Amino acid sequence: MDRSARESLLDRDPDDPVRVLDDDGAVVGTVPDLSDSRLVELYRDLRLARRFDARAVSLQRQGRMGTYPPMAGQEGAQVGSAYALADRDWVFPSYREHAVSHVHGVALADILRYWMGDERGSAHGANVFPVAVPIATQIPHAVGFGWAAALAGDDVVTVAHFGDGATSEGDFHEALNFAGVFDTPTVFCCHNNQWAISVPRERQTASATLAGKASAYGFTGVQVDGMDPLAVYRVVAAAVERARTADGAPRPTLVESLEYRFGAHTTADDPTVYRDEAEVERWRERDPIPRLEAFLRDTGRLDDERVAAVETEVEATVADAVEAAEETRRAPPTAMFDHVYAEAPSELTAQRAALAALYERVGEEGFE
Amino acid sequence: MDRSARESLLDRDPDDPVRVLDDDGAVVGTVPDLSDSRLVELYRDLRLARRFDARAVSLQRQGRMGTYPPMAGQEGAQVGSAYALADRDWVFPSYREHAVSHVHGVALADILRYWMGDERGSAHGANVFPVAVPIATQIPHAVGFGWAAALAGDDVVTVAHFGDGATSEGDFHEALNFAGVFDTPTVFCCHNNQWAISVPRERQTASATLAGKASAYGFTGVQVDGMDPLAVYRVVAAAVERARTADGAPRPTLVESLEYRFGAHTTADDPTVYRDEAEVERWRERDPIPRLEAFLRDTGRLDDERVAAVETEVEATVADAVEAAEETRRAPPTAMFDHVYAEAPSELTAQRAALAALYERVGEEGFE
Amino acid sequence: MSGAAPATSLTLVQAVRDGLAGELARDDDVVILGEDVAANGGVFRATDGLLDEFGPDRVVDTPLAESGIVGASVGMAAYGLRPVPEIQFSGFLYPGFDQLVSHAARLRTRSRGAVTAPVTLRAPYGGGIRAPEHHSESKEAFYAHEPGLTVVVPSTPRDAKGLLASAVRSPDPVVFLEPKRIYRAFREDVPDEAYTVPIGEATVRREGADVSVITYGAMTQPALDAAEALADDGVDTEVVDLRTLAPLDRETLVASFEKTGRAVVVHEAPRTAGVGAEVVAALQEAALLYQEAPVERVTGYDVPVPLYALEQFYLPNALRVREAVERVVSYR
Amino acid sequence: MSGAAPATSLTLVQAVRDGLAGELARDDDVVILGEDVAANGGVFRATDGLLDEFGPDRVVDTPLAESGIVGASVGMAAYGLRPVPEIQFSGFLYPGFDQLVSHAARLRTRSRGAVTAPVTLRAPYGGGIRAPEHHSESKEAFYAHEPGLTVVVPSTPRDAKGLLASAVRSPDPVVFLEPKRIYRAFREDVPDEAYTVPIGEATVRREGADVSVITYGAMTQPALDAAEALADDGVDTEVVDLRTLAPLDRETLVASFEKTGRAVVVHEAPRTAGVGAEVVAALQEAALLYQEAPVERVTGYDVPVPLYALEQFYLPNALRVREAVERVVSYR
Ligand SMILES: Cc1ncc(C[n+]2csc(CCOP(=O)(O)OP(=O)(O)O)c2C)c(N)n1
Ligand SMILES: Cc1ncc(C[n+]2csc(CCOP(=O)(O)OP(=O)(O)O)c2C)c(N)n1
Ligand SMILES: [Mg+2]
Ligand SMILES: [Mg+2]
Repeated sequence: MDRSARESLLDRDPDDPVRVLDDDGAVVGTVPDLSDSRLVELYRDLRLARRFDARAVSLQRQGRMGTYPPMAGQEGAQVGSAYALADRDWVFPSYREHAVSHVHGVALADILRYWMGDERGSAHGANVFPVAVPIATQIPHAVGFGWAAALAGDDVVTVAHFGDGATSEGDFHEALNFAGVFDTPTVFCCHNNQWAISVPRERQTASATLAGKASAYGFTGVQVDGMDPLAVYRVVAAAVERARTADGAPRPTLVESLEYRFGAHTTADDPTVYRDEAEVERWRERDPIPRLEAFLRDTGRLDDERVAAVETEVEATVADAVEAAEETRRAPPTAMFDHVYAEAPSELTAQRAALAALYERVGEEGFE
Repeated sequence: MDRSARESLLDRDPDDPVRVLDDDGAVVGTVPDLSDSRLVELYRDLRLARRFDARAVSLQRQGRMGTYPPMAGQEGAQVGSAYALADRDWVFPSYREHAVSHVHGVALADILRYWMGDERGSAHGANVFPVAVPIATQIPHAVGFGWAAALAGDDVVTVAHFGDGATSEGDFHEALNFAGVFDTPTVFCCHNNQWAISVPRERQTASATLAGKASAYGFTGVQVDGMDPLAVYRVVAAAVERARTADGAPRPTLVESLEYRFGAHTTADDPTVYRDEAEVERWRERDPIPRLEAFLRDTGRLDDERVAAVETEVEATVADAVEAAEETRRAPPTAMFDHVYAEAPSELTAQRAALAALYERVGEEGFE
Repeated sequence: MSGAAPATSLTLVQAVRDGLAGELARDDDVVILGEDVAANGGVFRATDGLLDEFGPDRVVDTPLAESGIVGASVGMAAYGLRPVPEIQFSGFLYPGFDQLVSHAARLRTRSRGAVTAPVTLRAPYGGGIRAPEHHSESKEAFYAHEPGLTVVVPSTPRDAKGLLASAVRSPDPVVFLEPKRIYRAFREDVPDEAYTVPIGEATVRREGADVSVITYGAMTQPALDAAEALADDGVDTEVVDLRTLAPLDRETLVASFEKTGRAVVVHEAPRTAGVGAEVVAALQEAALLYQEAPVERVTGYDVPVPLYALEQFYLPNALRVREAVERVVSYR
Repeated sequence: MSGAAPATSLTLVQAVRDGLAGELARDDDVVILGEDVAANGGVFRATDGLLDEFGPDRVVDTPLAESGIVGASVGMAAYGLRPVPEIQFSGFLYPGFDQLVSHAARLRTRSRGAVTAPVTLRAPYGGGIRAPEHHSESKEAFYAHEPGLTVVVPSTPRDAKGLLASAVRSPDPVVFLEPKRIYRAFREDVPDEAYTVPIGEATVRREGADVSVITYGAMTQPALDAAEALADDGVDTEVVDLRTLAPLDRETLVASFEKTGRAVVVHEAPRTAGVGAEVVAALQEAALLYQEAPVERVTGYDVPVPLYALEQFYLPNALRVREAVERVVSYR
């Protein structure tokens, strides 16, 4: 994208969201320059994310997995933003960005392992930081990591993902301020899904928009229709480009992606307590999947046959991931002593030995 | 002030500072509606603050007081803002707002006591919160306190004072965000004295102004010439009025007061290491005291005789305060056990008794 | 609390809710604030229905900002309210740690009593519910080490309600840690009317002559289970529930130790520099002459609480308590 | 460190500066960041001249935001740098506490070693310089209680430089607390070239047969002074300087206690749940059979450090150590 196109895309009023498709999938903006096959892959990844999510919720319901935060409704923003990255870029997710992580290289089985209570799910080797559960705390990591890359002269952009609620935390503020002062190559991707558990966006902050908060840090904030994967792709791609040192004057960008979570905050949450079914229905009409599907069908990139093939592929991929995750042998109890320090101090070695001996002696039953 | 006057004063571009006097004391804005005697008192308080400050620095140099943070250069903003308050309002100072505190009711001797290492200096009984040393931490207190007053239906405005550096802290962000969401009756008075110890304003944040940060919280931010006590008075008075519940729709305001500290950050600091003498000289030309004095003389409110009387009065007031502070008998060592809890737990009583017995036995010398 | 007083069988979290409702009704100055406490009634339902009952000025959903919550609470308390902020999980208290230790804990001493911060900071804490990372911490030692703070951990529904009432009425800031593992583990008859259980007093949950098990919170039940099992083997175990960690009721635990001469301290927090270390130090300071065996500590290990697949191996259980007691009583 | 190696007589803070310069020169990945560390050279001059020597990419003034400093350092370290953030005073670390305990301490375990945070967090700490409120805290127990953190407190210039080098090179996050009271209290010959003093090893500063005084940091000197005075009275005092608080060198302190059977632990932090409690617990766990008297703790009181007019009465001194030792050695 040339400089002026990027500027017109990013440097607009913070309350003028970028769109490419309307709610029915008709083109209302510039379609990004992605090949046909890439566009169909994007569609496939949306379907994969949706299927994965449903399966994860059902695993939790069946007691085969712990608490899980679903992403249904938000796949468009997740997949669209991930498509905008180079492999060498790094993603700093919250707990909900399963699809971002997967597209950026984390195996679905590893994502499941993590939510099955196994730290090894975070040893995935992809350029994705381990999930941060404490809200907003990953944002300074993204800034520091990108800053370090820039100091080293490496061409690495970092993308921090977080929610609307996260903008209220001090860490959001401190991190964006650092990014502005040090011009770190960072994109701040705020998934404004309208709710922070039960607190609606309007009660989270009196700011007119979240995008507008960027001006407090001296850089650009832009809104995008987060239910429109092509729009998110375009905006994040432009922001990534602006963050790249290659461009001469790297600058961070805050992207406010307007989204909605269709489901519960987590499997432990009951959203009917605090929000209206009618609101959910309104947002469901903007579901990114049928929208992109309509566009792809209308433009001849997708037909019933390909959709069916995608469905089959997605089903198999998810089934394989669940199987792989469930086949993983539980780590031995003493694994909790690994990796606390690079080398275990003697006290820890002694504690480990005590647990090992006890487990040896009493087995699983001793710990029920 | 009527609503529209207040709006024109507060709701302007955040980089268009309000001024009343120019650098030479000539009127360039609306002179606030203060009686002649009140204006002269204001002048007196500026002089008092300046004198107090010099004396405090010299006490520190002589080893009669600990580390002290001087305010020279910033008296205009301090005294001007304090004049805008009703007695029932509450001030939440940082460590530098000696003049705000004094004008709002804290005896100078108590201020000295505090900096002489005696907690009793903070038991002053005025509507001034005890000094907060950790940066920005007093801002949420001001918000919570004002919020509580509003919940109780009491007409109390809270004013938080802090520096330019403080705007980088998470507490600044969280507090202003709360104020915006809950419409607390709070005025945020940011003393942008251009430096946070050795870090200049431009390296503190890439934000164009500090005032502009208010938009991230959904309320107004305004710049004022902080070396112009009349301008600060006007702006803070307008902000206080807007914060008063009496007005129907109370709203917080962020005031960025453009100032300069003439001296060191504290008596432990050497500013020549990090800043130019030329810069100091430029700002000295905007010294609030000669500026206000010129205005008062030009408008016939002040003459040599009154100035001399003010000098004498100020000298005596400061001397009395120093004497009173130095005459204070040191608290007994066991005073450290008072007020940790409302009622001392038995362990603390035992520790207290041990110290008392030791002190009784070995006296001061035992503790050298 | 006479036997005839009307009572309802409640879980611990219901007792907390009941206690909060009682304090809100008793004193108009009591205000609840936090993330998801109002419309949602709290993620554990500890504030369920309170918004409807007391309105949006008394039960307030805040933005997602712990330092803001604690800091605003300090300001509210200084004005004269009795704020009862909830931190959703104790593992998320740290962004508000500065406001807690630098201000809530210090305002009284800083101002020589002129300005105070009677805040009751509630947080579910501890492990055992198969929750995600940062949802299972036990860092009560941080708070117990900070002068000016009171730290309370209830272990039964009845205590939860009564201790919470004491906390809300306390002139000092209280960190009130609720062991979420036993939020719904069992029920107890809890008096309907308001009552207080005094802060600063440990209680003997089970009397015994041979050995003292000193514990609190969710570990009380495994300690009692171990004591039952030990009784079958002829070991008569006393179980002391601290209830308040700061100020610590040294008298009660020393008295128990003077009787038994042997002790095991149990907590799920990491061992090193935990509250158990203080208990051991207190016992040997006051009662070395009674001591017949090293005091053992049965605790969480010095590792971050593992994700839930291994959590059961991290948490102390009745078996570990029992084996420690056996070692301690057989020590010669 | 042969006797012939060139050395310079330095204060502790100069040794810190020297150590930082050495590490910056040795490894391009070392980066210093913090408030006033660059242009100003640090409020205690611990980074004096480093900006000029190593440039603005290696020595960085940050905005005034501790969570930002610690959090960005975690990110930098994960990328592969060796950040050495300075927190201006340890009492201002708390806004960054969450990033320290929830991330720096946990990243390794969370990712099974895939992503780590070798951050060396330096902070001047402790009292004794007549500073304002919040400038005199000793809360090392907070950090010692957090699994994954290493906590170091030097007590001499030579150790300061060598321990700092070890910290910077450590693959784990280190909280490096510098006792500011002795920043300039005395000088010592410090080797000019780089060297390391191992983390995790206590040292015996003075050998003695009758009683062990176990301490660290600024309290080492009063402990040694007390030992000298006690020697005149025929009490032969051993002084153990822990140097590293986590992981604790239990072996060395237990060995000393097994020799003497009597001990006094000294620190200026508040007593309750301080590091001293852990030391007492460790001693009686490992060596109860050697114990001839209760271990005494000479510590700061359980109160916030008073403003400086009373600070001298708060801080342990040689007299208090000496009297405690006398009680302990005369205990029968
Ligand atoms: C520091 C911290 N405080 C509280 C929580 C509990 N919590 C988990 S998710 C959540 C809401 C987050 O809302 P938002 O940032 O909008 O993200 P979303 O869940 O909507 O994706 C809260 C309060 C937490 N994880 N971390
Ligand atoms: C949380 C915290 N971090 C660091 C410090 C040390 N410190 C004291 S004053 C200061 C600079 C403050 O600058 P600013 O906010 O501009 O106020 P000013 O001193 O200029 O009035 C710093 C870093 C502190 N007091 N509190
Ligand atoms: Mg959200
Ligand atoms: Mg400043």
